[in-house]
Amino acid sequence: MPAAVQQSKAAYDIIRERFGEAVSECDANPTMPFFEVADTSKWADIALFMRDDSRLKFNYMACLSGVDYMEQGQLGIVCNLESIGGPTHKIAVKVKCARDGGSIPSVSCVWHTANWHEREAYDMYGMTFEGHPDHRRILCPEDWTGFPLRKDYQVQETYHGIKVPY
Amino acid sequence: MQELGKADLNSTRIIPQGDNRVVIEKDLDTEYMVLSMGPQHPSTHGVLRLECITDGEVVVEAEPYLGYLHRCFEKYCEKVDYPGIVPYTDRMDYLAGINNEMAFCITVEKLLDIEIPRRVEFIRVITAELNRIASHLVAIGTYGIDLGAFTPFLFCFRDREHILNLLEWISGARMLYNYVWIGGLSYDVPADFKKRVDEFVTYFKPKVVELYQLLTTNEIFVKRTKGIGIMPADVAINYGWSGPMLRGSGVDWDLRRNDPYSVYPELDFKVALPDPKFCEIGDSLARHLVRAIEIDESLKIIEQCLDKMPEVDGFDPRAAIPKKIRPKAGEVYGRAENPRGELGFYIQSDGKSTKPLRCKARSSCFVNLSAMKDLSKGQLIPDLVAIIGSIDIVLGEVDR
Amino acid sequence: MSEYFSNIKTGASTIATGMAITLKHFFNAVKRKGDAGIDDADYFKQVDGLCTLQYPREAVPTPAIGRYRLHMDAEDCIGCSQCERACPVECITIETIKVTADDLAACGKTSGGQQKRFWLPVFDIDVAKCMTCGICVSVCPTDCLVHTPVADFSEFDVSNMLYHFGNLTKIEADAKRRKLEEEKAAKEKAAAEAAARGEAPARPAPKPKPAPGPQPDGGKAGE
Amino acid sequence: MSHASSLNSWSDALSGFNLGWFPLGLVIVAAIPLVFIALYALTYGVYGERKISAFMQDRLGPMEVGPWGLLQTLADILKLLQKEDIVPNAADKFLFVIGPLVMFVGSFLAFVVLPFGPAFIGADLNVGLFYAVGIVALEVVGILASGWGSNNKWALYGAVRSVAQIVSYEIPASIALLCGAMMAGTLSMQQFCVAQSGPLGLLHWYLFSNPIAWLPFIIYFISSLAETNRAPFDIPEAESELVAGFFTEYTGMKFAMFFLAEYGSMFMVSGIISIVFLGGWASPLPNIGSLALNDMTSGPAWGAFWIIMKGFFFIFVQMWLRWTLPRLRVDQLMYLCWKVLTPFAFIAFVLTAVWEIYK
Repeated sequence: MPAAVQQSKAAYDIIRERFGEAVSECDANPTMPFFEVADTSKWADIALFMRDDSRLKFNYMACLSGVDYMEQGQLGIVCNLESIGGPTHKIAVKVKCARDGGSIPSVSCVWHTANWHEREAYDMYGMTFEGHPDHRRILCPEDWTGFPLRKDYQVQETYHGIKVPY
Repeated sequence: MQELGKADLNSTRIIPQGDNRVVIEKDLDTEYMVLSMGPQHPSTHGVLRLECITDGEVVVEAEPYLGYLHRCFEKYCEKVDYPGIVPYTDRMDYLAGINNEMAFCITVEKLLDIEIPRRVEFIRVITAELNRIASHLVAIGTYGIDLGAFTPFLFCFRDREHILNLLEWISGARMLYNYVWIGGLSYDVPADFKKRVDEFVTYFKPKVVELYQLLTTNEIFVKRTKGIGIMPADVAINYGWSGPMLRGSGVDWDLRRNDPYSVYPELDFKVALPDPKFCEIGDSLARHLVRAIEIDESLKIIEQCLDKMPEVDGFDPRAAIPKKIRPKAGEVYGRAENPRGELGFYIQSDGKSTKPLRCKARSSCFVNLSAMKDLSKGQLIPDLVAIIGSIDIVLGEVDR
Repeated sequence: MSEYFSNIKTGASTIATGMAITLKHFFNAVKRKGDAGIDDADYFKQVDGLCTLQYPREAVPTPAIGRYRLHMDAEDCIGCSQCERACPVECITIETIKVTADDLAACGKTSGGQQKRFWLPVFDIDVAKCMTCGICVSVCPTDCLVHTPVADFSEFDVSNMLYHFGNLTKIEADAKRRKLEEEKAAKEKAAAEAAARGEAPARPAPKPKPAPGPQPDGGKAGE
Repeated sequence: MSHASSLNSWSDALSGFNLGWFPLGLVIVAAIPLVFIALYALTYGVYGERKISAFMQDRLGPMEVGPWGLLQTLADILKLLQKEDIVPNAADKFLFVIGPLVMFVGSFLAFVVLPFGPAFIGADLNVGLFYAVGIVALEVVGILASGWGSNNKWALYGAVRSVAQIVSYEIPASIALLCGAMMAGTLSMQQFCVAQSGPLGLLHWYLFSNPIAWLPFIIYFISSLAETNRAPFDIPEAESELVAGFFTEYTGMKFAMFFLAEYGSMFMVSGIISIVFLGGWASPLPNIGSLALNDMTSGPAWGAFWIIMKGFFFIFVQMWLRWTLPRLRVDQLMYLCWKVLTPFAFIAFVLTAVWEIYK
């Protein structure tokens, strides 16, 4: 197991110790070690713990990507976290919710980066982020119908009288 | 500046004077003015729209609106195979195409787990650093324009032209290169490449000095940027800032050193940090200075790479490219240090298809711009322009 | 107070430095860089002076490697359609007709000596859509598709940007198609007969045919 | 002074020429500088700015129309004439139309008192300098009218900035000019030139003959940049902040009027500064013994030549500054005016007074 993955595993163990069953097993693959948040409602707490715990200090959210797991009927986000000026570990966190009307707690108060990324994820996939301070679409127009990055997305025929599909 | 946010119509102020004399002041009836800055405004660097609520010349709040240049990059990625995505990455941050390609390619290479020839790595680094210089020249030049100095801009573009000519000579295209391929390069470099790049470095060094004298040290320029838009280091990290923006806040963080890729660990360069003698840490001038220092550092890197680059007879840069790029199932987050910060790609592969299941681009400008709302509070309109310029956004990357 | 005066002093001195630089450039304007391309040895020799050119009368030459207008050499195309599949923007449209056995000689060989097996009634490249990524060139097995260093090919009418490289006219294409169908029908008939007789299918005898005259249509690119 | 009046005899005679009741001569005298300035502003001002900026930026500049692009401005004017003259629906039509006119007229009114040589002067007012300084204020009205009348937020910002700027910079500018007036002991523009002309050429000019004159000279030069909205004080039209400032909404010929007015006032302030401190139409060449260079290069034609050359020189410096420097911020502009230029202008004023009394 490469050193980087071992570090991620160690960080995961700390989280596991604190939150127990709320987080799933760690997937210690060499390209992107990650764990899943089993209890979605605990995500904001886990995020805060990950940022503030002196052993973890995941103060930098590199990326937050929305993902559509169509087969499982779920939407999710993948957060890539690391620490600037702290330990050199990295870890990814996955949070999933139901495909229709699912919601994920917002972590934009923990990392400001998440603010726009969550808006983008909502814009593209349609999951809601509870407690998001500014829950709007960001890249698509406000009155766009549908969520473009869903696998079963059908583009609308016209938008304000403009033909959409090129 | 904070009271401005609270001031409303017919606000009264009670000012105690002396022991018991109280003066009640009534403000003139004022209203906030909503000023829509952009999407077509000279200093929003493209099609960004800032909805500014202004109190006279003071911006109470500026809310950015994006998406005017949204080109569905991520949706396209799910429709095109891996080599086909590379030209699309060029079009994200169109000022630093090779850096984008490199970020994408090293991400896919991580997933494929393949070995890259050493010469390829050196060529990649040289071209990427050339492109970084070109990109910073645009950043510095347009920053000059934002502050009203037009001449440095054209000097920057004159020198950028040489870099573009060099890169066209290497890759066949001037801006949208598609030069770095997954596992290799599209072409080997021309025969007297080393000599020509060396000539460029010799040519360029005095020009940089001239640029510093003309713009960076100019007292008006310093006065316009010093102390404007200060971002403390911890807030910058929390906002996810990266690249020159984060280093401008005094954080010693450079992916080329902290998360090394390619041959950067072998190279000797220093992470550009602003000097508190000349600027306040975290202000617009600090960010500008970081870019200026990075040009020097890039030149240093290029010189070292030219020395170390191995000469291989009959070198085929496409030799290591897999016949069919079909990564095994898995996920990866890879990134590289772009001129504007960390450009990351999150790629999900199902192991069956030659197209990614999900490809998310974490663009540096998008993240850097998200702090705009906080940075703009209580600034004057000219300072707002100075701040936008110092963020150095490329809307192609913000909207993707 | 000393700061006040030092501010004025630095202001004046830095402004003077800047003005000296611009004045130097002003007087250097008698020199011109010229239109040396990057291939020329003295490309970086002229350091000062005017650097712009009067396009289109003067232009910096594009290097030979330059990836601009797509050109297809129909003589060499074997109709494999790999470029069509590889193109990320779908700017290439290809239609092929299989060459009947008797036409193989008429269809000819590529310059590499490979037998061509497809007529190309349609080989259209929409260079207005093309993003010059060069992926099609890299997959082409016979190197018949190339990016030429012709950078300026603007048109007043966007439909002129659709370049036709097919080597058959419409009438010829129809003839070839009919011929192929006839051959196929004959084959099927023979196969059916053979199946009825329980024998192996015999190859249909080549039919006599007038000399074909497919004049390769170079399309617009040659103009 | 009889000497001066004889110099003016040519224009006096011309202005006395009446066609019936119509003062034709007077109109011609007034028109000469205007025609010159209009021609200059049309062709050489805009063209010169473009060429000078191009050369400073390693570019070629306009090259297409005519040899070396000499007719480029003409082509631009023709293009602007053909443009649709748009008045926005929501604009205050009267103010919108009157704005550029006021500005245009205001910038050219001051030419009345500019002496183009010993013989050419529109009106040799005894309060010429005072008039020239005062008439500049008319431009403010034009800018405010156009900015407010456009009903555009950027235009409004530009107009408000411009008014604040021009009104503030009047003060150091006027005080600096007053120093010149004290040296000459007159307000008449013609007398300024007369007082500074002499056999020693440029040694008679106040800038060189008076040890204090350089201070008001610099102060007036900086203030004049601000008064004509030139860089680094071009904040009313700061294109990177306010799109185009007070003329954001203008098209066609109205837009061109702003440009002509700007080049007109550039020449005007250059004229004023060369008259007050550099001797106006006085020749810079001295008489050296028997070689009477000064006498050879004086006279009506030479006078016009010298003042136009001096004007061009200052216009060149203005352009040179513009293409070198970044733009100041509004508050820095005011700082420079009230905390640097105005105190120094007062110091210069006092020093000049002391010098004039005790020299």
